[in-house]
Amino acid sequence: MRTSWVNLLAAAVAAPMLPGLIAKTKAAVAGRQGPPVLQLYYDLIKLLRKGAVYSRTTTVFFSAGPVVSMAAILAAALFVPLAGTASVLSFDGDIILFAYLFGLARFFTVTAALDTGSSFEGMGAAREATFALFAELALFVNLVGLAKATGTFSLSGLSGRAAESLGLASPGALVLTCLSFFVVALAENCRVPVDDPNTHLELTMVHEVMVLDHSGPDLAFILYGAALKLTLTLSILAHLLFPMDLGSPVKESAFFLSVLAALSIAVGLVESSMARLRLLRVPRLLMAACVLAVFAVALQW
Amino acid sequence: MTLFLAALLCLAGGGGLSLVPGISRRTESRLLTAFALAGCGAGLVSAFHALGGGAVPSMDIPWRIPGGDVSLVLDPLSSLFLALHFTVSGAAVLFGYSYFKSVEGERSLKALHFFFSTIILFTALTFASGNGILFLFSWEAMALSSFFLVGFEHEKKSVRKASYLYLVLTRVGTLCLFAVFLLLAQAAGSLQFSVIAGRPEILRVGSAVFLLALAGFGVKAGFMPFHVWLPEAHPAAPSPVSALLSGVVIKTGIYGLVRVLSFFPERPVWWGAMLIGVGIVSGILGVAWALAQHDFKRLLAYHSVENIGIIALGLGVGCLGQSLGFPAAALLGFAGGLAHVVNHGLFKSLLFLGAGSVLHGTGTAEMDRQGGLWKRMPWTGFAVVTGSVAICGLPPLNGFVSEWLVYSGAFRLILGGKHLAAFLVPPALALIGALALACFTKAFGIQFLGTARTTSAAEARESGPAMIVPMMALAGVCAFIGLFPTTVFPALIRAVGVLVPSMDPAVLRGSGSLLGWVGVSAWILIVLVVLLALFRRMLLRGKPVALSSTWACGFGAVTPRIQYTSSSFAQFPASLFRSILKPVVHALNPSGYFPDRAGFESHTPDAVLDRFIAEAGRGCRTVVRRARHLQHGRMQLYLAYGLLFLLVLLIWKISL
Amino acid sequence: MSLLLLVLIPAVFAVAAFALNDNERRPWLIPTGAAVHAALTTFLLRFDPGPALGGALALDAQGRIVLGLLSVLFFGSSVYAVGYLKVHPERDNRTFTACLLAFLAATSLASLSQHFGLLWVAVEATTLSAAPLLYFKHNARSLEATWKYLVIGSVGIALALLGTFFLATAETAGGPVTDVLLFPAMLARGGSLSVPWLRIAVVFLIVGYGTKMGVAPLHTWKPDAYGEAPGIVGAMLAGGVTTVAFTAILRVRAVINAAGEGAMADHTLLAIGIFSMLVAALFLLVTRDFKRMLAYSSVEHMGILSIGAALGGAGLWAALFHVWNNSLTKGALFLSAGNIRRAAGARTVDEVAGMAIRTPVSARIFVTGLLAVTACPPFGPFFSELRIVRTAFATGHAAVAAGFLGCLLFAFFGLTRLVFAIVDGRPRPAARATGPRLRETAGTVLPPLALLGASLWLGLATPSVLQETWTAAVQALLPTP
Amino acid sequence: MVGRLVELVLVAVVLADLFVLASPPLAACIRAVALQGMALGLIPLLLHRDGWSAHTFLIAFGMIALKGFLIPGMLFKALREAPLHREEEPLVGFSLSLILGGGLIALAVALAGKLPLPVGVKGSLLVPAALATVMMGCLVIVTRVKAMSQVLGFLMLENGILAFGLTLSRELPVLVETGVLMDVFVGVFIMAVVIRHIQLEFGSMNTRKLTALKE
Repeated sequence: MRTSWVNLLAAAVAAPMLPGLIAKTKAAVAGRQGPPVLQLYYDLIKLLRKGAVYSRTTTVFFSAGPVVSMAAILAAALFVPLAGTASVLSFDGDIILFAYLFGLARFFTVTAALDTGSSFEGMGAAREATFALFAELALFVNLVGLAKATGTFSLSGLSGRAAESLGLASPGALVLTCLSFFVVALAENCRVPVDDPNTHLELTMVHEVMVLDHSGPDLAFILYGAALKLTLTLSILAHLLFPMDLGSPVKESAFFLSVLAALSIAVGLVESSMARLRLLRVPRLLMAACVLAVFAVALQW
Repeated sequence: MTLFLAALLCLAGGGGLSLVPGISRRTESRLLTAFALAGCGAGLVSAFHALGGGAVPSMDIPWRIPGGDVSLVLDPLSSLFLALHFTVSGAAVLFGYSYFKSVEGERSLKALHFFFSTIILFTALTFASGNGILFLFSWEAMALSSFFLVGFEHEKKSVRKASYLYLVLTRVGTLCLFAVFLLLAQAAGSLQFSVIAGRPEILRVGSAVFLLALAGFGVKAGFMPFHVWLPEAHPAAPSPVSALLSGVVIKTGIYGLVRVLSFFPERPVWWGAMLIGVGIVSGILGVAWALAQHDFKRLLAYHSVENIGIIALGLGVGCLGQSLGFPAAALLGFAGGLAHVVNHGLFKSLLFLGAGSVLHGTGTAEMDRQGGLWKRMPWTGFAVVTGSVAICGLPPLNGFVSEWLVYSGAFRLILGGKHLAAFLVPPALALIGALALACFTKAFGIQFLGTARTTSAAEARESGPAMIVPMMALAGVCAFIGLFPTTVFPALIRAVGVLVPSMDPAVLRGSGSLLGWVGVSAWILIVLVVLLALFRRMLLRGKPVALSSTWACGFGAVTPRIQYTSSSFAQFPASLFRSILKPVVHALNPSGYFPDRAGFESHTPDAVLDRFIAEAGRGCRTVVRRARHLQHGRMQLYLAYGLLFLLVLLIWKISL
Repeated sequence: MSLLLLVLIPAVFAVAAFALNDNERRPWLIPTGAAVHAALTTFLLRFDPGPALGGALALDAQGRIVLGLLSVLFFGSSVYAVGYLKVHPERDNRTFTACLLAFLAATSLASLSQHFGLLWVAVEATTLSAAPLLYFKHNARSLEATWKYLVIGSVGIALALLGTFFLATAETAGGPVTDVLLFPAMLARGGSLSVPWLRIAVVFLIVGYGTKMGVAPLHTWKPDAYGEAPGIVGAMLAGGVTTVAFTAILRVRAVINAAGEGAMADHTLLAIGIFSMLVAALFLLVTRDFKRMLAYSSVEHMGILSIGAALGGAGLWAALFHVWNNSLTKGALFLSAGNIRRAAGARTVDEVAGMAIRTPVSARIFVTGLLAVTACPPFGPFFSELRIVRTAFATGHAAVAAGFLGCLLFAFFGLTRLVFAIVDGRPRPAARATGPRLRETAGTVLPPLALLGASLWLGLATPSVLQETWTAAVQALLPTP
Repeated sequence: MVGRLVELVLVAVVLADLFVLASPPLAACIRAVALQGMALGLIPLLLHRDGWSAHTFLIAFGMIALKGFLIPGMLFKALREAPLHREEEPLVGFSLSLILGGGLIALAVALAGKLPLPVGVKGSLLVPAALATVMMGCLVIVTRVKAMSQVLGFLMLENGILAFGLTLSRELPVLVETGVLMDVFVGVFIMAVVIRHIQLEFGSMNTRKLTALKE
């Protein structure tokens, strides 16, 4: 229990490093030096110290968006196993809660975007909501398959045992599941090829355009929430890929961190190697993830 | 039981009062509200008593009709529905008290008052009846009351159409139910529920009964493809009536189905699978259509279809769990289905009351004509956002609790066995949830956030306290169930006990403690939100906070018309379901260098109604047109018919 | 002999009406005659008189059912008649009044007849006394309706006469007997009747009386007659004539049942019943005239009665129950439809709308009556039809039950389609301009209300006296060994 | 001998049927039907020659008076208003109806041969003639266009039925027989009145004009 809390705290502190790692990878591939890995920390500190600017159109929902979504992600963090130890909280059915907490975060992000009355932000909101349809679907098909393979449906049990039970029973299914989950993770975290966090054209943005009007601490909450979410999803993926029972906590932590770093680099590589998909192609990509997951379930039948 | 009878008496008294001529409209509505509230209060107490584990009260008065005793039974299942019913009715009555004041001019409200009382009365009687004939009797009386309520503003053609569609479809259902109960009566030898329940003989007619019940009750509940009346009737009805219809009346279909299921000591596996299939279709298509609507009440109506689908999923998981021998799955599935009945009843009536309040404040339910209402009507906005979060099944409100139960039941099934239907449930629920989220962020955001699109929205008035109090009460109950799910769990289990007579206490305890964790998580979430909000306030203290205009990429002349509308919001997600939804688009594309006018308009009619029912109607009309030539007015041929008939009979019966 | 008074009193009143030369006061003879008749009926139902005319007239259980019903229906309508004739002071009501009273005499005779020949005479007399009533409006349409009613009805009833003769032949074929065509004697004789003749007789009698009842395809006169008749005449035809004809068929059925050939009549009645319901359902979807609609609805209910009667004991009981329900609700519907039609000045859905605003009470009665007639609880028809379906299931006629329910559904479509189109909405400006604005009076509104109330009462608390009488009648018609 | 006489009378009855089938002038048809009625009135007297009772006389007299004089009188009165006294193109032509009539006679004879008739009437022409008259009456009603023809058809039908009833005349009470005759009389009386009104209202007796009431 205590290690769980320690791990959670560590993950919360380390979370902003992952986006930095991705950015560094991309810069390296592009032959640039890029911003430092800790850049997000600097940004966050700067933003938290600043005041804020609000649109006259906005209401309490505008400021509620970052608060509630960050709270939801923090609450979700309680259920995620980190570095081989069980999560802080765990019970049968927490996977549903986990997914729905992300849903809650999405609800408030979208309403905050609509609160500005800007058509760009409305557009982003509509896109976000649409992509979520397929991401959720793919996520749950994966969960069904994993639950069947591991015989449990708590997040800890599921990700803790997946690598062994599924990997032994049907390595193909494991590969498919992880692949599918990786695509879902990209979509949930608004990465290329679903969304490009670095774009500067409002028309093509998805997530970024929704938070255009946020500033100061609100923006800090959003950025931090996004980083934490990335960390959480990647750590679940890490647990799916490799069994984390290595005996000593130190070994486990080290291995876990290296897997997490490797995954971030992989994300960075994906981002550097391909462009954002056309908007209408994104649902197709996510449907493909669904199909992979269905295939994985079928392999276990 | 006495209290329940007192409740019925109060309601009947209120209804009877509206028949007395010469009472002024104001006095009448005051008295009616008082009577109905008293009735709902008394009924609520009696329902809670039975739910709380008290003895099951029942009453039997012989009636003059053979086979049709007046037999009332308040078992936990009935009480669960009754508790919901009286809660929602009480709220709707109170809301209606000031809502109907605005009905145009000096129009008499007698019919409204009368049928409002009777619908509450007969719905209660439907839930409480322990005899087939009494059930059909109160069922039909309830259906007729709701028909007259839906058609209250019958001067409007659309209202007439909607109420007629409702009448016809409900009749289809009732006739199926005739067959259901008579088949059961024939097999069991009685129409008394207590006699039918558990009889092994009824299995002989089981499949026919199940299919007929699914159709008959499905019409009322709104299973696809019997849902077509919902999106027509709900917008047509006055909002408190819609709240009652969607919150309670469609639940009578679920109640009936559950009641009929409970008669069978064992059920074939395919029943559960079929329920799951129905649930998936209703759930996904219901919400997909909802997404494409621009009328708030129509949107809510389609959401009822969706939620009924979720309830069916729960019941299907329960049935499947029981048939396949997974008691935990059965328990969770049934509990989830029934919990969702209650929860949907609460948040949907809350949303309809909210819609009524918006309609009352702005004069339209068209979402694209609203905007920025939060600033003018914060209480209504609060009600609608609470309902929206709840209906999307998001924590920490009640919708999540019931969906979680259904999910858990489905996962238990998946862990245990390999029935395909069970594997479909979680992904379907996830898709439904995500679509609902898209839909309600749209519904809430477009109406309440941003800036007003029309002057009516800009000048909207917040409703009075008599309308706000019931909404807040319902919102409170939604939050309560979400935050303290374990308090309702025992009642739920007692209701499930009607379906699953013997439950393993270990399974019970396990499920109860899991539900406890759901409640704890909700609290953690609340605490985190409060802490972060305080943190944010601390950060901003003493910092410069400026007001400015929304960023519009540097464009200065922003008008409210530029805002994203509900159609534009829904266009992208709905376009993915194009092939099913078949939206009708009227586009006037801009042309030339200096385009003059441009426009875009889309609406999504009900495909089932348009393509199947209307088509069938057309076919029917052709037959009818041919048939009319048979009654051609020439008497000689009429006589020839008769003589020919005589000849046929002679040949048939005498064979000369 | 007191039984004969039941026939003679209305006949005397009829003669008096014919003789009286006061167009304004004459209508009062109708309720007076009806009241005297009703009082006498009550008395006779209470203290059973012996048979009269050598057993040709007697008050058996079935007779009690019909007589009681006719009394209620006629008394209710007679009050309406006064109100109705008051709004048409320009028309000479001598024939109308006399014929209405003669009609009462004829139906009373029909309900008392124990002799098939006399029964035929009585039923034919009802046909004939109703014909001038149909022509009360004295226009081309009512003339056409009267003509069709008269000819089709007469041909039909002539076939019934032939059937009656066949019935007599069935008795005498084996050798000369006494008490020919006397109902109790025939029941007792049962097995010794000549079966081939009996079968032919049954076919002819069913077709003949079926024409009066208006089962399909012998119903063709019905929409015309009901459509053109004044509301009260419609009520009399739909509530009285059909009942009398139906009970005549029941007697025939009892005879053939006694001869051990009941199945043949049952099959015929079942086929006729289903066919009637089908045709009625179809034409309810066709018609656009709300008075013709009532006619088709009547055809449907005749089908229901036939099916009930064909299903044996419990079905017959339900059919007798339904006879009451049908007559009372139809009465209420015709009377209120008459009011609506008068106020609207038109009768098709294309011309009439918004009658809830113009004739609020009648419109409400009409709608409620519609609900009653389409078997919505808590009105009587709901319970009787439910019982018929239940019997169908119980006797293994699941297909019949399914067809029955299907027809009910389509009939419901048709009926509600028209009724709500007429009642709801806003009144048409054209109709408002041309139609005479006739106000609803107590005399034209209370009678249908009372009939509707009676139907409601039948549903909520069927009097045990009636239930016992139905049971007795079923016992008498279909004695269970 | 008596049997022969009855047979002759019955042949006249059937001939009257055929006459109505074949001839367009309405007045002649009325006369034919009147003769038919009178012929029928004679039958009871001839059949029950062994014991003429008051009953037999009453029936015979009633039928002859009614069918031979009263009813034709009323019909002629109704006919007086009409300018045209001929049947117009019927739905089935005159010659064809005559042929059909022949067929119906054959059918009636065949049917009567199959029926298990009471001993007394077996082999006599009474039943075939009655059946043939009934069927031809129906044929007239169904195929003719003029309202008057329909009344005549109805009368033929009635005559046929009464002819059959004569086989039973001893078993039926007087009351019933009088009632039957009364009903026939009143029925035709009302029909005659209605025909007159039709003539006045539509200017013709052609029932093709009576098709306003339909769906």
